[in-house]
Amino acid sequence: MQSWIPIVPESASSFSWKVDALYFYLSGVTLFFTLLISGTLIFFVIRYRRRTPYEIPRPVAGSHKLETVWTVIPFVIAMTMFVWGASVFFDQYKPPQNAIEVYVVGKQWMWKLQHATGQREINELHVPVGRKVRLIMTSEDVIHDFFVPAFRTKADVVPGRYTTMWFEATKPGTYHLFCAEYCGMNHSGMIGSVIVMEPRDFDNWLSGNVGSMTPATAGQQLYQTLGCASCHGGSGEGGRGPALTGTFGTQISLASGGTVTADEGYLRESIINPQAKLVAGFGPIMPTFQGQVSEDQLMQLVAYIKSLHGAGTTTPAPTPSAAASPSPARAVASPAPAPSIR
Amino acid sequence: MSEHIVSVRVYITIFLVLLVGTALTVWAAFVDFPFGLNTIIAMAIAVTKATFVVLYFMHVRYSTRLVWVIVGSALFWMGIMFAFTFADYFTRSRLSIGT
Amino acid sequence: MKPIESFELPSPSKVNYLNAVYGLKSWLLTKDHKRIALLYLGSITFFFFIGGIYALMIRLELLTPSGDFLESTTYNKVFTQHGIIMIFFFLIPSIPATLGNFLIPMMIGAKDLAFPRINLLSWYVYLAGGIITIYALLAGGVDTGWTFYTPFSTTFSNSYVVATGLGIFINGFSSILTGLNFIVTIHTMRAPGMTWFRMPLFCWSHYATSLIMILGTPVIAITVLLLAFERVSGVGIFNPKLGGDPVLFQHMFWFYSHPAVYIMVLPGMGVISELIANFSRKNIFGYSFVAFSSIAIAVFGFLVWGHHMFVTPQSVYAGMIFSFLSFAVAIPSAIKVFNWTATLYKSSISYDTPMLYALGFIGLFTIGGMTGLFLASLATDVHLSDTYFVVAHFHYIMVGGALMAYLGGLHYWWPKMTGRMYPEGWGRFGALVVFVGFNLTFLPQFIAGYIGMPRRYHAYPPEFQVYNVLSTAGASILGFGMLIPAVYFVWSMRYGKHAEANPWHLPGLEWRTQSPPPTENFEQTPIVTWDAYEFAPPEETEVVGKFHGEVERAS
Amino acid sequence: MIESHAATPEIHGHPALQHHFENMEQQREAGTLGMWIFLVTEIMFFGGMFLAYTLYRNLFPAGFVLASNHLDITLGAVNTGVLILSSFTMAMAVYFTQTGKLRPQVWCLVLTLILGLTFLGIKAVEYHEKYTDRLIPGRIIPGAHFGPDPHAFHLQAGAPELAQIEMFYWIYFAMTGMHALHMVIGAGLLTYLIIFSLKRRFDPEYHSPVEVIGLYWHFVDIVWIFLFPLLYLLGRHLGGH
Ligand code: HEA
Ligand code: HEA
Ligand code: HEC
Ligand code: CUA
Ligand SMILES: [Cu+2]
Repeated sequence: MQSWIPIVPESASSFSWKVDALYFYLSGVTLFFTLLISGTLIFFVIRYRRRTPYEIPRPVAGSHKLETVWTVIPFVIAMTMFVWGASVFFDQYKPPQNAIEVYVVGKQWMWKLQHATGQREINELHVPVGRKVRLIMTSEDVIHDFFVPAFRTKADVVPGRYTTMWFEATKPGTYHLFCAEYCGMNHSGMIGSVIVMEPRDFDNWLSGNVGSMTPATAGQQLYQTLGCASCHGGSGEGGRGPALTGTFGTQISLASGGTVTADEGYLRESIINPQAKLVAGFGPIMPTFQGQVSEDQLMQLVAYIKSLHGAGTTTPAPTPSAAASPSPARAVASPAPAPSIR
Repeated sequence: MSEHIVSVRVYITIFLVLLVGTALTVWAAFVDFPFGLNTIIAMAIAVTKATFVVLYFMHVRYSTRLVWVIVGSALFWMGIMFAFTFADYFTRSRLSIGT
Repeated sequence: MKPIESFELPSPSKVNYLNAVYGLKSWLLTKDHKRIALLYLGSITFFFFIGGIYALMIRLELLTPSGDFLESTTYNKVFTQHGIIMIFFFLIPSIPATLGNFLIPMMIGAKDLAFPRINLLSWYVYLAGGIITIYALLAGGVDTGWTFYTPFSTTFSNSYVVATGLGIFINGFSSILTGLNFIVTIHTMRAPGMTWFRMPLFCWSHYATSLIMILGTPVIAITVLLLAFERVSGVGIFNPKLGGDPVLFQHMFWFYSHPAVYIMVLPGMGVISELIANFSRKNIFGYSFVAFSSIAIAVFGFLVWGHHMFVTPQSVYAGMIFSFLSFAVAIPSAIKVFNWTATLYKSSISYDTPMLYALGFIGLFTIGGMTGLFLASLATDVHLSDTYFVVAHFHYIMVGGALMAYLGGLHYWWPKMTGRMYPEGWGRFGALVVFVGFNLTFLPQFIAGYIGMPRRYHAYPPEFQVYNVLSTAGASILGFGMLIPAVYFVWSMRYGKHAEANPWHLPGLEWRTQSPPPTENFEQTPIVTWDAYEFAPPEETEVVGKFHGEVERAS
Repeated sequence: MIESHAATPEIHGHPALQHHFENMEQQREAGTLGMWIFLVTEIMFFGGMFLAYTLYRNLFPAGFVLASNHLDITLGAVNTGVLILSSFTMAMAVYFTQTGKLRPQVWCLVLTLILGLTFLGIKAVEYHEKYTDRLIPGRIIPGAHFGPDPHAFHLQAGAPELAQIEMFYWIYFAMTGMHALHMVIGAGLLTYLIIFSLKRRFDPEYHSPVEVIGLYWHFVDIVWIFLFPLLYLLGRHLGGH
């Protein structure tokens, strides 16, 4: 992509500069200590070279003062690295508000992506500049890893569970998408690109690519055909099973005591392995749907349940995922906080 | 270091204690203790039994400090393995959602 | 107190451990730790060259961006087998099983290790593990990466995972037996007067290494065993499709494999302590700090394994703990580096080959260790994990560090082991070539990794090519550099100059017996009255002009 | 060869003293220490399986309770008793060696061996039951893949707990299998002790092999002391059979 020889990767996300800053700090410290030590070594080696075959230098006793100095100083420096690294990481992992959601399924050896608005892509991901994008990812087979060097972020994509990551692209362009966890024969071919577009172009792209149903709608159909409605009500209002409307993002009290946050991972588990965390007040009657639904379909069910927000929930409304809105184009064009229309 | 010869009386006592412990743990398993105490009770009995075996049958009670350290460190390292692994499992997914 | 008096140079006897008994059987059934060390030396070198040939294949493939030299399946097998052979069959046993085996009894004044038969057994176990692994490689190879991540290794790979796992499982016992032997030997077999704080630091670092071998290796054993069973039976303890958790495998794997990296480097650190002190004729600065930092590394090394899992679904909080502790474990390493450097102050430094390797070690280990901090730091690891930055990090420590220490140690003790000198000029030349080749190979990989080149890639986007070309060029120089010592070591066994008992004029116990030593190491059990690295006190030297252990027999 | 024994004049001439040790005391100390360190590796080895057990018991409480209630508690308890008794006889064997009473010593060893074999026999009966109930996990045994009658667990066909039950039995077989393997090795070691005792190799001064193998045997006993409640007992109070 670049004609010159790159020594820093392209920088195209809201936190890539933060990672770079830390990286340069670390490089600086490394350079300093490497030079300090090799410089001292070279100096000593020359200065104190053996001059006569039988010379014996005077032995030294150690020095507790020096030992303390070179224990404490590196420790303090190391702690700056730790705190800095951890705080950037924490930012990077705290899930964002009002993000566009994209569902990602990795399989040997391709990436299948679906936007909340229904567009499907393979090995390509189109995203707008200046919007937070949250990926909800799982794998159909082995562990993969979604890695975009230009965004300085990666996360494993693990079968049997959801992992998430997010980023906010800052610069239009086409960037590498790599699979960074070894996954078998064609691991190095499991690559693609992330295409960052100006919001307007992105809207165009979205409207030019409708076609498939949104995951939530597809999930709704599944919900009916799989018979979830028989227990959870025709539109998730509840029945023999708990109401699903407005569940997403709330705290669920469990029969075993304790609570759990109803995130995507929990919803997924509730469908695949309902007995693992029983909702308080209900018996273990829900059958497992393991093996009956594919990862894609599970994501659709989850998307549907997420889209059910009830009127009377007490907790703040969960992520206003774009899926809830009828018109895909409108949903994206009207981001809730300060839209970045340039 | 001359070694200590444990008397037969001690061996027999320990043997009986172990048998009683086994009976006790079987009995306790069928009692429904409150607060999920069953697991703790079962483990407490097992640990007690194991301690008796280690101290008397295996003569640790009469052994050098080094043997104590070895036994202790084995348990300590197994503790590390458990503690850090569960530190992961029990704090998973706290951050996984924005509300 | 005149320590010199307690010592006399041995009579120059023609009988030594090499020629005391003859015949193949006398080698294959030997219980002499020195002969077992040589058996290990031979077999480990064999595995190193196999691993090295795989390395050259990797580098050749990566010369061009497209995957043209090897099939992707072949490439995957090549790097996997490179990793497995180098780690389990070369680096982990390298220094302990050869130099450690040879020297520990001698350094503490014992006649042998505590369990000579177990020592021999450990070599056979190693061999059995090696043969099974070689069988797996010949039968079709294994392609899981040396980390065997599930569920790829359990259900998806159709290569020889079970056989390889079995090989590693068996090999683990050899490691355990060696560690057990060292610990017991150091505890119970020290010569009169050889207190803990008079032991050479080489022994301390091997003691620490043995702790890790004892406490860690069983866990990898059970882990690969479960993995193999799972593959055979189809039950899912690690397989999410069947209810298991693949991340549990990673926890169990790294519980051993992180501490294992210290199995690889601690013995090297022990060698470096010897080299630095002895070739500068100075007692180690802060002896007790260097000694205890080995133990600290062994202990804290068990608390950081999760830093290999920052980008997995491991809990963010666990990630923070592991990150914090990873920084903490860097401190004892830092203490060592600083103390080695300080030792050279006002010393008398010779430029013999072992010293060149030692100086190389310190520089390269510093770079390797400091880049470990990039990876221990959460935010940067997210970007750098599974890229060539990691590859460069660990090669800097394992090749630039541990391997250099091993080579340095081999040169240093070569006269003692074989009774012959290696050619000094060639030695220095080889060290230089290796140093240059090494840096050219792996320095570019840091940048390649930072700009995003993922590891375990058989083909890559063209913008990474520059760095790969440099790296391949470096690897050829490195490969050539490795051949130099290989050739002259073999040559010297026959044609080398005969070595004196104490060619370097040093005070250590191993130099106070003939070269090569007699079967039971010493003619009589030594009584130790001096500290490690205690060159003759200056007043005395000025008068006598000689060192401990160098006093003429009759004096 | 260099004869080094001459260098240490106060050497005992005990025939069992190996050449590289100074005296019997040092040799015995090394042996005991070695065995203890070996036991440390054993603890870590079993520790890995205990870790997996604990994790999955937490993840799948329901299936684990069903599965564990299905184990035969009587056989388990009897086996615990057998093993404890064998530990006792082993301890007595060490005692008689230390005190030089060699006839009872051999008898104790023989008893220990018999008890160990009894344990293995009972275990085999249990394993066979599992085999007939098709509870052997996975497809290890051709023609008898895992597939128990769900009603035996009060479950419907295809109930999700079946997978968890399979997981339990996998861990059960891994742990008890490893334990049984250790018993078999222990039986081999006992046989060695018996043969050499009959040859009068051991005496109060040289009893280290008996002691060291005793340590091993007690350790195997301890593992079972934990396996029994963990596998057979936990969750009984929740009902079941
Ligand atoms: C001998 C081998 C060895 C050694 C000793 C080390 C030592 C260290 N390693 Fe390394 N590491 C590996 C071998 C090794 N490593 C391997 C093989 C892998 C990849 C495995 C795989 O996935 O295949 C790996 C991967 C790896 C990762 C995971 C990367 C990833 O996959 O995402 C991390 C993360 O924290 C890490 C960190 C460290 C740290 C902090 C040290 C520390 O111990 C280093 C301490 C040393 C120093 C810090 C230098 C000396 C100090 C100074 C000069 C003073 C200045 C110091 C300060 C200011 C603090 N290593
Ligand atoms: C002790 C450990 C050790 C050692 C010594 C080495 C040594 C080398 N390694 Fe190794 N390497 C690993 C451990 C080690 N490696 C591990 C654990 C991995 C990860 C595997 C995985 O991902 O699963 C890895 C991965 C790895 C990769 C990344 C592969 C990938 O991710 O796709 C690369 C790429 O350059 C590489 C290169 C080299 C090179 C050039 C050497 C050189 O230093 C080798 C030098 C030695 C020789 C060259 C041999 C001696 C000379 C000859 C045999 C002469 C040959 C004859 C002729 C030239 C005719 N290694
Ligand atoms: C036989 C009745 C039944 C059917 C059919 C059923 N469920 Fe349930 N479901 C329940 C019961 C009862 C619970 C509460 C107990 C529990 O957590 O298992 C529940 C819980 C849930 C929960 C957790 C809800 C919360 O508030 O925490 C989700 C999500 C869910 N079901 C989704 C589904 C989906 C999706 C389907 C169809 C594919 C489905 N269920 C089919 C009975 C049913
Ligand atoms: Cu998918 Cu690598
Ligand atoms: Cu590590």
